[in-house]
Amino acid sequence: MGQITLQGVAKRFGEVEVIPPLDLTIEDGEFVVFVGPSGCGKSTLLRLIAGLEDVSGGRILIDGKDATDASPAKRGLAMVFQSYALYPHMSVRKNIAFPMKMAGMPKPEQDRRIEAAAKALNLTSYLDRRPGQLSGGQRQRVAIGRAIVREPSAFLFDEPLSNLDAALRVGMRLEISELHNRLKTTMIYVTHDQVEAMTMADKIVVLQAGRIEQVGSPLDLYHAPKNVFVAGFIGSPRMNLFTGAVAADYGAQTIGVRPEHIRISATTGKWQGRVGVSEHLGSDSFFYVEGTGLAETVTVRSGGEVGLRHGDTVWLTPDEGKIHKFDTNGDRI
Amino acid sequence: MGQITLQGVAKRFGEVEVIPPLDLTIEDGEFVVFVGPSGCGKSTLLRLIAGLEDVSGGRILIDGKDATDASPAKRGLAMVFQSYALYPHMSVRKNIAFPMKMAGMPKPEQDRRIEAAAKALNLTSYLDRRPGQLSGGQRQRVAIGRAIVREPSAFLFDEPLSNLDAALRVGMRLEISELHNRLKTTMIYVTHDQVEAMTMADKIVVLQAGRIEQVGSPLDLYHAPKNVFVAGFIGSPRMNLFTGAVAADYGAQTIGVRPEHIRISATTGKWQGRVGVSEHLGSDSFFYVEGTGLAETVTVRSGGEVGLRHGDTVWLTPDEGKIHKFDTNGDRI
Amino acid sequence: MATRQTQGLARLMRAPAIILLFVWMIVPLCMTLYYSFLNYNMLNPGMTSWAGWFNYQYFYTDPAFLESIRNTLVLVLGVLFITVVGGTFIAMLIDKPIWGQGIVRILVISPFFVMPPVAALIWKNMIMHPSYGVLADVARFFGVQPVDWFAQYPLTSIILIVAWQWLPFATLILLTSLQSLDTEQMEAAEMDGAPAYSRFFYLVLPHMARAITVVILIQTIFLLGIYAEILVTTNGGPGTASTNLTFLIYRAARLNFDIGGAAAGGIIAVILANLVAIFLMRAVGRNLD
Amino acid sequence: AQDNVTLTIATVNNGDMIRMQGLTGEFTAANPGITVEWVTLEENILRQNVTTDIANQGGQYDIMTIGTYEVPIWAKQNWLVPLEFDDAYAVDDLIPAVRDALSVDGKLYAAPFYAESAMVMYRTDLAQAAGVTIPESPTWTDIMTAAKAMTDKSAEQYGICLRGKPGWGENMAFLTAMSNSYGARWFDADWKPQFDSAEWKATLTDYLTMMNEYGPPGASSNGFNENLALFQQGRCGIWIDATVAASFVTDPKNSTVADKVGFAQFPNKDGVDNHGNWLWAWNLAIPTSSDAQNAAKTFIAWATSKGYTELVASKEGWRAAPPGTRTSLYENADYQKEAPFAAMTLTAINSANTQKASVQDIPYTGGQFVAIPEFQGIGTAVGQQFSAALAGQMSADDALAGAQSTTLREMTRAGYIK
Amino acid sequence: MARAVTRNARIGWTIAAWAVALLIFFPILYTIITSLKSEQEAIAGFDLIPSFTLESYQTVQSQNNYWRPFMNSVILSVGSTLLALVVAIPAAWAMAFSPTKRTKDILMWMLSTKMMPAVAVLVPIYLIFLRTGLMDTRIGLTILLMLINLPIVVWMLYTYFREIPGEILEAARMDGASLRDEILYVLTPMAIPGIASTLLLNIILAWNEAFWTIQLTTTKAAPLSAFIASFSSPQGLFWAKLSAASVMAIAPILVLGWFSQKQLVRGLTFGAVK
Ligand SMILES: Nc1ncnc2c1ncn2[C@@H]1O[C@H](COP(=O)(O)OP(=O)(O)OP(=O)(O)O)[C@@H](O)[C@H]1O
Ligand SMILES: Nc1ncnc2c1ncn2[C@@H]1O[C@H](COP(=O)(O)OP(=O)(O)OP(=O)(O)O)[C@@H](O)[C@H]1O
Ligand SMILES: [Mg+2]
Ligand SMILES: [Mg+2]
Repeated sequence: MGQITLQGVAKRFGEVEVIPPLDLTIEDGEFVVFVGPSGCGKSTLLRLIAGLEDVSGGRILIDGKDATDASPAKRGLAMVFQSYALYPHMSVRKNIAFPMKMAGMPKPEQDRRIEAAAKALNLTSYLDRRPGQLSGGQRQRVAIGRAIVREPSAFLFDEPLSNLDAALRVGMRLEISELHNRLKTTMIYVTHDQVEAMTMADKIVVLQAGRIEQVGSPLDLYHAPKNVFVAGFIGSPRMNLFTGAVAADYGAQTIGVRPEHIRISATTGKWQGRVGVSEHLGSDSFFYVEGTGLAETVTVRSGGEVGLRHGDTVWLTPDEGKIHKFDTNGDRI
Repeated sequence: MGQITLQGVAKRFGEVEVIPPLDLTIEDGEFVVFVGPSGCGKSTLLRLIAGLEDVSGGRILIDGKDATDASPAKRGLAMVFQSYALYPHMSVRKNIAFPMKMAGMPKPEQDRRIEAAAKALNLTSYLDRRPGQLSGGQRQRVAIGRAIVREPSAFLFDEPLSNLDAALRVGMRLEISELHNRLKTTMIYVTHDQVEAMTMADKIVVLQAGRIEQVGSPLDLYHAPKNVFVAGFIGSPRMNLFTGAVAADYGAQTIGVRPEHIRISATTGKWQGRVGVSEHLGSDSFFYVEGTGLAETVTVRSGGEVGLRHGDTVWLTPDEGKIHKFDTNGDRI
Repeated sequence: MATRQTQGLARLMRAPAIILLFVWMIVPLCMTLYYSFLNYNMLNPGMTSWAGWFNYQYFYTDPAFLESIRNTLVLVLGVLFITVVGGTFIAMLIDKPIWGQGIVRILVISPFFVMPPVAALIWKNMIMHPSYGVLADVARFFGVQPVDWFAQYPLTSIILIVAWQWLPFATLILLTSLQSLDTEQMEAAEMDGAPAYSRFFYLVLPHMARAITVVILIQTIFLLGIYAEILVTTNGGPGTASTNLTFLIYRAARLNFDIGGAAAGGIIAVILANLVAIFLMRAVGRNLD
Repeated sequence: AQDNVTLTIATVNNGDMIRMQGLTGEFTAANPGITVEWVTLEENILRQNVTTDIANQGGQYDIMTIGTYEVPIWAKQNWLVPLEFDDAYAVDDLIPAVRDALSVDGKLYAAPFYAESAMVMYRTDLAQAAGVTIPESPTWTDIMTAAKAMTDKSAEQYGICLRGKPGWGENMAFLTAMSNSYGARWFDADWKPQFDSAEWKATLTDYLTMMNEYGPPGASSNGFNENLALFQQGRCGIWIDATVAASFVTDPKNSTVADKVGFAQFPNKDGVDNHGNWLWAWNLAIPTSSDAQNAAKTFIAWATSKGYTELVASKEGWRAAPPGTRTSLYENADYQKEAPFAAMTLTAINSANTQKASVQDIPYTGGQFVAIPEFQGIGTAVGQQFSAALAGQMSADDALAGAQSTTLREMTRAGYIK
Repeated sequence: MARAVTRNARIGWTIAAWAVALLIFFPILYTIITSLKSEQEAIAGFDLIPSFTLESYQTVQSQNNYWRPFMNSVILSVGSTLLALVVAIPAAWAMAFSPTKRTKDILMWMLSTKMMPAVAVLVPIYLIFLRTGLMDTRIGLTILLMLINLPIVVWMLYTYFREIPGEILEAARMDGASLRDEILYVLTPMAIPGIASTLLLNIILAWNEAFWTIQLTTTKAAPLSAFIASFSSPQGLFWAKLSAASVMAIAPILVLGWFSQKQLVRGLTFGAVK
């Protein structure tokens, strides 16, 4: 079980209100991702749930029981830190055993669980190494192992992949997703990487300055961002936003078109521009077009290869059905 | 000018031969990227060129002149380090001026070049800050600025973007490409990120254990990898490789198909499998299919959205024209 | 870094320090070695003669010799124990969110700046004196017979004084180490249900192991050579209760003016110190990488 | 013909020497070519430094302040320049006992700056209150009786204060003098140590009895200074120590008991005609390694002259005059009037016989010390033993046995005992 | 633990910390207080309120001029430390950036030279000083103190230098800097905090050195350790004077230490903390 409810939870550091009162319910078994720009309060929110910070107001319910004043250890949650926070002087085995040892679990049971976790996480042959002798991905797994053995009602992850290099990140992302599929335990996952958010989440919570901008499934957010902020934040490469005359054409203050919803052509189209840098990945090509009539560089994605070069004049055509319109408040029309 | 020729260059650290004798020519004005897995000798090769390590054998020619025994400063090359290696106690201005000061360049000339570089790199308003007060991307630019002012015959970059976060990385990647377009100076760029390699390079040098596996343009490598190693290394997500019966079908030891060249269908196809994790980015979807007849998980990329879920049975069909075949030595057939 | 040129330069750069120290070590050492085989009393310079091993024999058959080694060890270990335990405790206290942290730190650090003879004089006359010392006043206030520290607990008193001088050093290093402890690690342990004392023993102490090693290494080097505090306070007594090896040599050299004997003692001390050094190197080398 | 000489003078940090430092201006005014540099050090450090210097012919000092212990030893090594003064200096005015102690083979090797013996100082008021009297020439029995009567530990009133701090010039100075008065000796004619004798046992036993029962707490670390302070504070009934102390305890500026002090001769044991033979002087001497010997002699002649005494008297009164060196001072009526202890001091000094300190046969000279180079080390080691006994860390017998074996060992090593 | 500390806990910790700090500082405090008393008061029993007389300071100053030993202390401690830095910086550079298999051993050997008891080599050193005319000269003692502290200086610098990324020095080399430029313009400025604390620690150690400075000086080069030796136990009452002299001897370095506390603390890690 792992239903977590925040009721009017707020947090102030001294005078600064980092998180204004906020309500949120996380259902049992859900994979929830908190995203938002740096400093928006993601970590703080997670730490409030974990009990590592005291709330300044509001209540936190875990499985319906008030846990607002419970100590971190009592909440039955497990956390995986950004730095992994492994105990550097203990072997992997001891690291994983630590929470069980603290709980006074009998030794045979500890060993059983360690074996199980190590097997699940492919760590069996590293059990006697120190964290310092492991690679980033392996450390990550140890941290997860340490969390799993406690059989928590929910896992909390604070940017667990941000220290890994790109290739490993993809691998670990899949591992965590698989883990969730297998365990079906509630997971709350903080990141500021939208790819992670999009690929892992059942539900994404977009935060800005401590406020919740939108809550929804990844595709909801992709297809129907509630406002300009979410539109710009979700999707990679980010959505092209147009204001001024171009937007006025569509009766909006701002319009947005994702790079994958713009066709590029050397001969005809709606907006004219000139190719700046272009990137050819084989599978896709990205063109950064400086539009003569447009304020900023427009990013265009095109499948396969297109024979356009730096400096070529091109025409862009948006996919009319996929244009997002926003009003003066930035809200979706 | 900046033509660099390596003739039988080798490097041993004590007993270990890190780089077996190797020949390579980098033409003036080229943007060459060294890629390869960690520890394959990319940095070592770069440092040999820079003169920061002695060669154990062979000759290094710069613009036709033997520079094997020249000191780093004499080779006329500039290097941008992974950590940027800015002088933390000097202002940005002083950092950029340092190589000119060392060369005894007159002050007015120094100032002129600093202004020019700062303008080109958008650093004018930061000239009096210390590196510690700059963001990652700005530091990166200072490091480039310091390299530019020397008007070197070639730039050497050692994973200059690996310390930046994903978003910044894209931006800086573009800036460096633009810089190359503008200066047309030879650039040698080390990375282990294939996206960087693919998008930036005129010519990619794929290294493995100090040996050159293939040299060619990004699209050459994408379309016609010389061997299994290159095939697996270039392209993201990586190419699916099949051995056994599946490969034998095509008269090869190993066949490879890129994720974007496999069609997925809920009803019919060539190979049957079950959907494991699936990732929906909005623009694309990735499916990790555990094929019943296949050894490993097959990655499939599919444009837009496809209504498939975890556990669904699916059929995969490779694009016959885009199948790569390799013999027992792993070489392309 | 690794070009032949830089390696050559490195050798050149290292040379002055190494040569200077080598000369500084070897010249006096050889002279001392030479003297240690002479019957050489400074007050009888005309009567110098070859002594063979006599000085060594004489030194280690000195009834005070074994006790001085014991005292040396007790002194070093005692001070190390107090400074490490006390330093850990004080470091943790200063690390807490307290008011006036800066001033507290200044106060705690101060003994480190006091010259050893001055420290000894202060403690001897102002603090531990059985009639005028503050401790005596305190004892009298409670109606207890004042303790005659230097007569009753000579070695303990010296350990206290020396520990007082070195406590700031240990505190500072341990404090820096403590502050470098990753807070996420502590939080992780908290999430794992570890109570405060478990966190201390399982995380804080192991984290500080390296710093503690350094404290032990540096202090041992200095503590082996302690003599000023003894000279000022107990003069090695009563009896030989507070005579350590250095002081024993001091006695031979500066009271008896027995250069040969002091040299032999010096050589013995060097050998013992190097045994300690090798032992420390083993321990520290492991911990310092 | 003394153009621009700099004299480096090593001296001890006691009051008289510091006063001399203060008066240097008078000397340099009279001798314009001479500049004086002072090195003032605590006694033990001074001794170590000047010994090292003179033994290695370092030549850093032109004048050294040394004790009666060093003079004969160093003179025999030819390290000191023999002193010959003109008539104006009045060598014959020097007190004979002091002059003897500083002469080797009839030649004077150092000029006394001040000299002292030891005597009994006691509180007349306490003695009266306790109903005891201390005769002019007391015996140890008298002293012990009086000490017992004057002790009131509850009022922090201690019958007797004696040196207990280890050191050849600290507790051993006192104990050697006391042992002399008990008829004991350090060595027999063959240089065999005598701590196994009955006389030494009696000496130490009585010393420990007095100190443990009538003495102040912490006595094993008390030296001259500590006892002086105790006495000045009114905590001691009797104090037996150097005669110079008399001027401090009777100085109303620093002493709370200035007008209640009586004096008596150093005690003797019933039937032993020996008052301890304590004689100490701080002297100025010129090392042969000095390169300014003439100027140095000029300075010494000035500093130890009658004129200097008068100079001090004229500036700070007669009490401040350096005592114990010249007969003329004790004949001076002004001095006698201002210094009530003058007569007793002179008696004490005159009765000291440093040539034969014990009533038994001895191969050495020296009063409260043995004038051999090894004595510093041996005396200190023995002093440690006795101090440990005083601190209660070993018995008197063990201390004596330890002293005996240590001394035997050292004397054997030094080649006295074949 | 970023959770708010309750006010009560904070008060508790504050009281405890202050109590411990005052206890540790007490001997120094009491010495300062005693130095402001008259001799009579000084031994009259425990009293924290002195009569604030400067008499003892006057006596001390009139007995023994303070300024010459003070200047000598300053010159010797600063001079020896600077000299040590000049020798140690290149050595530490070499050890940190071009290490060999024996670098660790060399460092340990350097430290072990400090384990030789000074008294045992007094006579050799004394004779060397005598023969070379270095006796009682500032230059002689400066060199001696430099040698005594050199191992510590090298070690401290080595640990600081090792934390400086080698890439920066390589960058300088690429930029055309000679070795001299590299050390002068890049390494040294970057290591300033470390060098500062090395400097401080060694000034303190040199200032407090009291064996050689007393044995090898008479007047011209004698520092404050010798000054104190002339007050350690004179005749008569001397608690207040001793306190005054002690305060005069330790005050400069104490004040220096207080003001530079931050650097000292930051630097005093001997590579103990990563
Ligand atoms: N202990 C604290 N005291 C004061 N302010 C704090 C504290 N911790 C965090 N803050 C502030 O609260 C805000 C939110 O911080 P938080 O760490 O939750 O951001 P975040 O979303 O996790 O950012 P990032 O993506 O950079 O990790 C920031 O403005 C930060 O400066
Ligand atoms: N100074 C050295 N001494 C010994 N071996 C070295 C040294 N420098 C590098 N090596 C070894 O040489 C090999 C190549 O190292 P190099 O740093 O060139 O790899 P790389 O391709 O840059 O790897 P990465 O992508 O991780 O930076 C590695 O196996 C490394 O361990
Ligand atoms: Mg965060
Ligand atoms: Mg590399």
